[in-house]
Amino acid sequence: MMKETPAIAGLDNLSVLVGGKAGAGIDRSGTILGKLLNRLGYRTFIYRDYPSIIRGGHTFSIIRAAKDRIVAHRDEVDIILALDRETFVHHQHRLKKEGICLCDAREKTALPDPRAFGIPLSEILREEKAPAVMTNTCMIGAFAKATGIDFPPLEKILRQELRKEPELNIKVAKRGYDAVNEVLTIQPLPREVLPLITGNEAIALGLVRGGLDAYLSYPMTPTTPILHYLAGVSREFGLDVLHLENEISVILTALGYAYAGKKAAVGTSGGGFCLMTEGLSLAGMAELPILVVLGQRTGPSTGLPTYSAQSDLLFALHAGQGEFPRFLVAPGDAEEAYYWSALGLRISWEFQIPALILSDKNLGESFFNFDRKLVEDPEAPDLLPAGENNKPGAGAGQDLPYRRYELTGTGVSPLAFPPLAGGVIKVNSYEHDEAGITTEDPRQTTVMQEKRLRKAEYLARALEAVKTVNTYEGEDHGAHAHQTALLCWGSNKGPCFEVGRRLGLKVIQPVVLNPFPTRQFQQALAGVKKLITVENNATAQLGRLIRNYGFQANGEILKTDGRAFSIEELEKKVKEAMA
Amino acid sequence: MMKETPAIAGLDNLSVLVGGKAGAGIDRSGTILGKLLNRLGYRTFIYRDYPSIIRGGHTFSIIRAAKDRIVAHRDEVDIILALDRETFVHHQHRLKKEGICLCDAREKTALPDPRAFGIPLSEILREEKAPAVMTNTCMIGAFAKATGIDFPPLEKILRQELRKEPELNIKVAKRGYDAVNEVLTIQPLPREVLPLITGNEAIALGLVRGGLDAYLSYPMTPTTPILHYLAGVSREFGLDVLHLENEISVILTALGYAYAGKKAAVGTSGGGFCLMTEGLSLAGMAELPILVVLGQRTGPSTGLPTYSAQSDLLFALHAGQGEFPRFLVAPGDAEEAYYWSALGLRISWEFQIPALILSDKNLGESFFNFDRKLVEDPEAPDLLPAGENNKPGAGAGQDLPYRRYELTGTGVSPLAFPPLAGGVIKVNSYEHDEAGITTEDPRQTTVMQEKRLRKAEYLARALEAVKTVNTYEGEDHGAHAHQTALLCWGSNKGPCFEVGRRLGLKVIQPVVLNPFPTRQFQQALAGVKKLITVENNATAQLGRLIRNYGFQANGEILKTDGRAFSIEELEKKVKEAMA
Amino acid sequence: MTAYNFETSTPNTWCPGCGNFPLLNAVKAVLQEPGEGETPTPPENLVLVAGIGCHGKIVDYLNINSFYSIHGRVLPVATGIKLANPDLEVIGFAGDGDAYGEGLEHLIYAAKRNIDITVIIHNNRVYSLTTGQFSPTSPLGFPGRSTPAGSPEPPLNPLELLLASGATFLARGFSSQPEQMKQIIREAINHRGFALVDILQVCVTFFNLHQYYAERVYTVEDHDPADYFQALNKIREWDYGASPSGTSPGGASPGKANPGGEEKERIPLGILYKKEAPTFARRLSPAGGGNREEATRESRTAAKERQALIEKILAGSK
Amino acid sequence: MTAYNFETSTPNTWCPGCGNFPLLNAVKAVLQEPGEGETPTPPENLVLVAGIGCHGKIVDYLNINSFYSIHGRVLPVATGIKLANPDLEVIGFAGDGDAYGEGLEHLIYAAKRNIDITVIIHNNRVYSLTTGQFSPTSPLGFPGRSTPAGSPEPPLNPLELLLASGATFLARGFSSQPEQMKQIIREAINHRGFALVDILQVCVTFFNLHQYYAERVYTVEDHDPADYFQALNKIREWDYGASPSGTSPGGASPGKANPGGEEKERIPLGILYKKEAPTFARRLSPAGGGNREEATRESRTAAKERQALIEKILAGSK
Ligand SMILES: Cc1ncc(C[n+]2csc(CCOP(=O)(O)OP(=O)(O)O)c2C)c(N)n1
Ligand SMILES: Cc1ncc(C[n+]2csc(CCOP(=O)(O)OP(=O)(O)O)c2C)c(N)n1
Ligand code: SF4
Ligand code: SF4
Ligand SMILES: [Mg+2]
Ligand SMILES: [Mg+2]
Repeated sequence: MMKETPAIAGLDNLSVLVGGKAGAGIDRSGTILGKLLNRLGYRTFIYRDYPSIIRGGHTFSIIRAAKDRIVAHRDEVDIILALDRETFVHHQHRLKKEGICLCDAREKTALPDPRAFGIPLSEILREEKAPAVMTNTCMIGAFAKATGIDFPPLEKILRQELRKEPELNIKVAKRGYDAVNEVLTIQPLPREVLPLITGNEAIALGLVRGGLDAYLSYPMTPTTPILHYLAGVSREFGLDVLHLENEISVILTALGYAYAGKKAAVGTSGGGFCLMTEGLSLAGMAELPILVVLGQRTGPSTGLPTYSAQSDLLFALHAGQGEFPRFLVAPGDAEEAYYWSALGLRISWEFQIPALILSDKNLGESFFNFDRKLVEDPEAPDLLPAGENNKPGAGAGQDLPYRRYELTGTGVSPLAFPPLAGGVIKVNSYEHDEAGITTEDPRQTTVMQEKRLRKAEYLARALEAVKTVNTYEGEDHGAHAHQTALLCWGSNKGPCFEVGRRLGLKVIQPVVLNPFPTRQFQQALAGVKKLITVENNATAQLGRLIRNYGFQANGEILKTDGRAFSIEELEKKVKEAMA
Repeated sequence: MMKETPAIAGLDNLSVLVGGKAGAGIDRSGTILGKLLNRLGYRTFIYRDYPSIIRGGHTFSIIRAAKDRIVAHRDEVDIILALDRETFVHHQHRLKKEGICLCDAREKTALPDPRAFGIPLSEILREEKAPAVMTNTCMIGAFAKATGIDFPPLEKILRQELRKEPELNIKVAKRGYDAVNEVLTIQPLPREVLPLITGNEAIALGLVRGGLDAYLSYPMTPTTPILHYLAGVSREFGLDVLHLENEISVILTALGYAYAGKKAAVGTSGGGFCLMTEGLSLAGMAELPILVVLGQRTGPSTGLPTYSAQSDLLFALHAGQGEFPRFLVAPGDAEEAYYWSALGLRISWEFQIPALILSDKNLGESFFNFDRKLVEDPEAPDLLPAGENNKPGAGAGQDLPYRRYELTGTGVSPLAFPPLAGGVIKVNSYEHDEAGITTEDPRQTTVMQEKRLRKAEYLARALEAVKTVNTYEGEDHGAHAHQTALLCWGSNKGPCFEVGRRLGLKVIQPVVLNPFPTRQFQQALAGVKKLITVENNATAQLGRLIRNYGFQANGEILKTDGRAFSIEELEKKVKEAMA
Repeated sequence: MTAYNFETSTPNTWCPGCGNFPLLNAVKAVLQEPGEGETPTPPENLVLVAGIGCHGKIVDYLNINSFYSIHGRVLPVATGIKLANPDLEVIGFAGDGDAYGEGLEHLIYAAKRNIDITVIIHNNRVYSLTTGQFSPTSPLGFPGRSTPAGSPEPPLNPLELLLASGATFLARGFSSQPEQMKQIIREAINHRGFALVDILQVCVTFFNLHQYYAERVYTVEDHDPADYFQALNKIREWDYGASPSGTSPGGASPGKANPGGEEKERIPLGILYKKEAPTFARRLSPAGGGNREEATRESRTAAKERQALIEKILAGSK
Repeated sequence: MTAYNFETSTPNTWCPGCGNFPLLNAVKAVLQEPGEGETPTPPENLVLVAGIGCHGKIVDYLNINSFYSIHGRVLPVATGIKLANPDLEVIGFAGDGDAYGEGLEHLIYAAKRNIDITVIIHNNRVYSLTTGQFSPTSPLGFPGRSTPAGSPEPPLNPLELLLASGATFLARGFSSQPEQMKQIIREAINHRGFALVDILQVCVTFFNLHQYYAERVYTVEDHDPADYFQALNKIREWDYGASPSGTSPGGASPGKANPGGEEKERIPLGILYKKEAPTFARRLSPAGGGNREEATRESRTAAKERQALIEKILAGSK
């Protein structure tokens, strides 16, 4: 069927695009393809692009596999698996000159491109009386053969991933497999295979690792998958996972859990976060621990619900009336998502403050390799100075009458939960005295305000012992290359690190954004003459934030169309910015 | 009854404190006393301090009258009118050595202070069979006599202010009047009497002046009085004034009004504003005009509901997911409140963006003289460049099919309202095309984002023609006094201007806070070596904001106890900061 | 005169077979063809308001004034538009998650106030656009993606709730019965006051109840919708699957939830309640005891008069 | 054993004569003296939750665990506490503005879910702490400070609304009848499931209905609270002043609203509805069909097991 083997570029870097209509199973295909390449020992990354539409509308995933760790997608692809004609038309420009596109034989005539190869997908489906959604499976079978992958490993993955009608799926896949010739050979790499998980899964597991008792949410892209995931594992982990009537209820119910001593986290996106801000301020005043996962998407308002953005940094930093300390962290990949979710929950509880995990659609819904070895122990860092009477639970069994807001050196009061025999635990949204009783006294107000803000100072100190700013200095590609640095945060870590490596630039990624790690950031800037901030927003929010601490970016690369930076796009823009 | 006339300090500056239990009519007494002094031609200011309690709890007002315009209170008072013993005990320290305190004769024995004079208030009330709340009226009568004010003008005010049982009130007042001797004489000043209104009234009237059609609110201190006030005048002005089920409904209903072409404003405070942030972002995306009055009070959370703060500046600036232009202004006195409420409404409508009036409890609930001559015409400044097809209503009667989000040079699209014969008006919270139809296209997204942000640029240009930064340079009290400047915003204008005058310092007050008036601020800074920011918050929010624009404060005077700066307190702190 | 074109060129992205299609067509038909003896509302006087969910897309498909709002907030937006301009005919489209969940309070208040608008709920009893979680009207035990072990809460009966809230028009339709939908929607729009139409809208992708409904629905007859107790009884006849041992679709194990042999429950369709009562706007007006002068409202823009009045107020504040 | 001291030393700032005093005393008495044959809940197992309003101050006056929450959000906070620790006895105190206005949706959902908590509404039918605006239960025409020409909307009947929402215990008390309040509150606390007690709490400052109520209230007798229709009829007997021409206090012109000669309406007090139904927690548990293992919940802190499970999951994600 297929003509002779085209030459495909170095297998240290393969990109496969699978595309079709929303609802046609493109997402699932992406996962299967990703796992297939991952299990061969390649480092794998999957970028997912889908509209806010259940059926129809164009959806695609780009699966990238390479010898080295990668955390970004490329525009250029080696192989397109076109489940409909639109896919080829849309993405033709991405396909390498020597690339190939697999499509249904029916479509081939409409695609007069020598790189397109027809496979009798619909014919096979008709013969097997298989439903249309199995076109995917057939296509994946063809892909495996074309790239020289054995059928048994594919069969194993299909059995794991496709619970409905596995036999028919495998049959259809095999027919696809048999319908094409091998055009290139992807050699298995004999080395450790790493887990391939989404950022959302990493956050979910990190929260569990941090001791989560309850996850509460109202569905909202891009954090809905955390809700689904934790609902699925709630029994094993003994979690309460609740989908409530709206986001106001979500955060207030979570604060009820916290009061009763159970670690709760909530997940949402912009609009839902708006509704949580009043609860956030309550958490600040009442000193109740709470962890909020804020998944950013393209705004304002409903915006582009299934696309990404980094435009809520300053909102997250200032959300809620009045002034109170908060911890704000923006992980850049799966390992960071896991680590900081676990540590974030600890910070929230040890300092009795809200912690925010600032995620985005690209972080949450892309698939990343997860390398355990890169993850520090989230229980390791000591946070509060030893000897202070402020550990959770320290209130129980004291001599004194328990005072929920006892003044201490660090500002952190002993934390106890009902029932506390002989003690009364009062939390209060009004300004209050140490016992939690309402006050309007000016002195008391000032003292309590200071107490709460003191916690931020101690948190900043504690974080000195943790790596809060990542830097990367690749091989120097020129005399002064390292004098230029890319500044990035969140999911732009991947593209920036790869482009930095290619161009020999320094890359600086503050992971913790509040309290701002001024000292570590200062150190990272050593030797840097030109700092270019790379952000998915229109106003360079991180660029603006660092000015508060006396730093200044002198270049901006901004993108507001909801899509992730591809390597090529970013590289081009960086070169322009440097010129 | 009263012994010989004590010497009272210069009548160019009289302070009277009236205090008692919450619910005892203290507030009303303050107003009557203020009006009394005001009508004598003195410039008057009333500071009000009351707890979040309906009955009981200590409440007081300080009425200050002077020859020159004043917009702040002093700690030191000349006269205390003590409606209960607590008032004297609480405020004794404020009373000048040569001051006097009027109290009930019953209390006199318990107040062994030579400055205290007993008046048979309760005896009079008993004799007249008057209710306890009329103690106030009796006391005011005594005050008038003691200060040499004639009875008829007092009677007139009492008739206007006390609708319930005016005759009995007047009788009781007269008995109080007759029970004391004149101890000093407040001479009427033969000059124009100015209106005496609260900041909230000024905002309300400014909104009406700006063309308000509807005011929607859910009660929340300190903006509730705007709701009450506008409800009272709704008929005369033809306003819809609605108190709805919660703040979410308030802002969304207001956006419904805006869509239908009616100018709506809403008022709230921190917690309610939190609930409005999602609607604010919708207004940003859908380009619907809306004016929000945000009255700040002491936070976080419920905090001190009836006390003041300036701790929501950065929250107001960044509230709502995503990025969209907004107008943010913080008036400092009644004239500014009036002018900017009217102009703010215009800006909101001409640029189709949210406008926020950042008020606070001290601005909203204090009484200020209102000097018409100080107020520019809010209809005067041209905002949008001439010749652009972007005036409200410009859409009607066009040839083209109407497109709600037509791309224009300024980013401002022609605004039309249903019914529009032959045209369809679609607004959308999703990203959309020019016609308002949902899109997820990356290019379209970028173009529309730019369109919206372009409006901010044009707004910034328009505001160049308006005075957005106030400066005051008093007489120079020393060689380099003007090299030090006080930076302030909102209700701190009053104390800073007075202290600046006393100490010969420059005072800089940016009224517009977003778009930040960089050029005017730069000009104001000319010659300034030391800039001290004066704020009612813990983190110097304006001090942080100006850093974004390359400016830097090098001193901070912060106050977080909910009370306004008094002149003495601020003067002391400024001297310390300068030392 | 050429007929007004109600279509937009926006590609429709609902799933093939989705119950939103017949609902869209019913709405279009009602707006296009006025009822007998009625004068049609001019198209420019129509305003549609939508929430966020699959249902909301309806406004992109209709060439009519619209406000594509945010999730859960159809009611306040529609209320604002109607109060601002009573000449507009305001129709809201909301999802069950949208109106019965996220923003339930507004629905109750719109009913309580008797705002003169029509709200059509695309009640597919699931969160569709967010890919299949249980909703306020999902049957107890529904295994959505957020409740894989089955939803732990019984559904609301929205019509019962709205009856208790003071709604003056309550009806139920079924997306597979277009003629009846048309008739109900037409009457809802004509009703003076708050009208809610709960459409059992089949979501073929996440909760395909087509067959289930087809076997159970019937149209009320000999029913006096003005009679509160008759209405209540009809409304309570079907409980949206609140009783796990009943015959509602338990989703998880429909067999168990609807044991063979037991009699199937019946789902009444049609106009279940209808009553005349003063609208909010009327109560605001002098005729209704309020002080909202329509005349003054018209002359709102008389800036000069306002200015004079402001000066008078200021002069009085000395 | 010395008796537990329920008092705090916080000065009480309610107005003299406020109906909150007898309500506070009733609560104190119930918590202090268990009913006949009951073992008292240990004081450390009690948790009070309050909203913002005059009512909320009650938690400052009781030396009991408390969460002084924000306006309108008593229900979710109470729900969270109860779900987190079922051993705690959770009692919410909310205002009418608070629970029937600002956060109404949560109340309906707490009823729908049958969360095992007790909520006491200080229903003074006015916003007191914000100095006298009309509330969700103010009579039509009430001249509050935001509605000087009279409120333009009829009140909700909260009990009717909650009955329609699935509440399993509904009662009404009157702040001037302390014994009955005690009895109702005691039964509400003992009820397994969601219990709401609507207390007609007299606000002497902004809406003094003492006399009005005193002339109309009566205690239900021969009433079967388990009978839905009996309950509904009792609940509908008084409409909180929804009908302007009726005999409810119209505030603006009480004379007109309550014309002499007409018979006065009657206001039933007591337990109006009571039914047993599985609680939310039970439905989450395996016994209720869910997968929430109490045993596992106890061992939640077994970090090691968790760690192992996480590793297993990761190993399976290759
Ligand atoms: C405040 C907020 N929370 C959550 C979402 C995400 N969201 C969009 S649609 C939807 C639910 C849709 O369900 P429904 O209202 O029943 O509409 P359907 O899709 O079933 O028509 C949710 C939760 C949102 N847009 N805004
Ligand atoms: C979000 C929010 N909006 C408004 C307020 C202001 N507020 C405080 S108490 C109250 C109303 C009180 O009425 P109700 O709940 O009936 O309690 P009551 O004072 O009558 O006991 C309001 C509106 C607030 N604290 N938070
Ligand atoms: S998901 Fe369901 S409601 Fe949404 S378009 Fe598809 S069938 Fe219709
Ligand atoms: S205002 Fe009313 S509710 Fe509040 S304390 Fe006074 S009497 Fe009680
Ligand atoms: Mg739905
Ligand atoms: Mg109340």
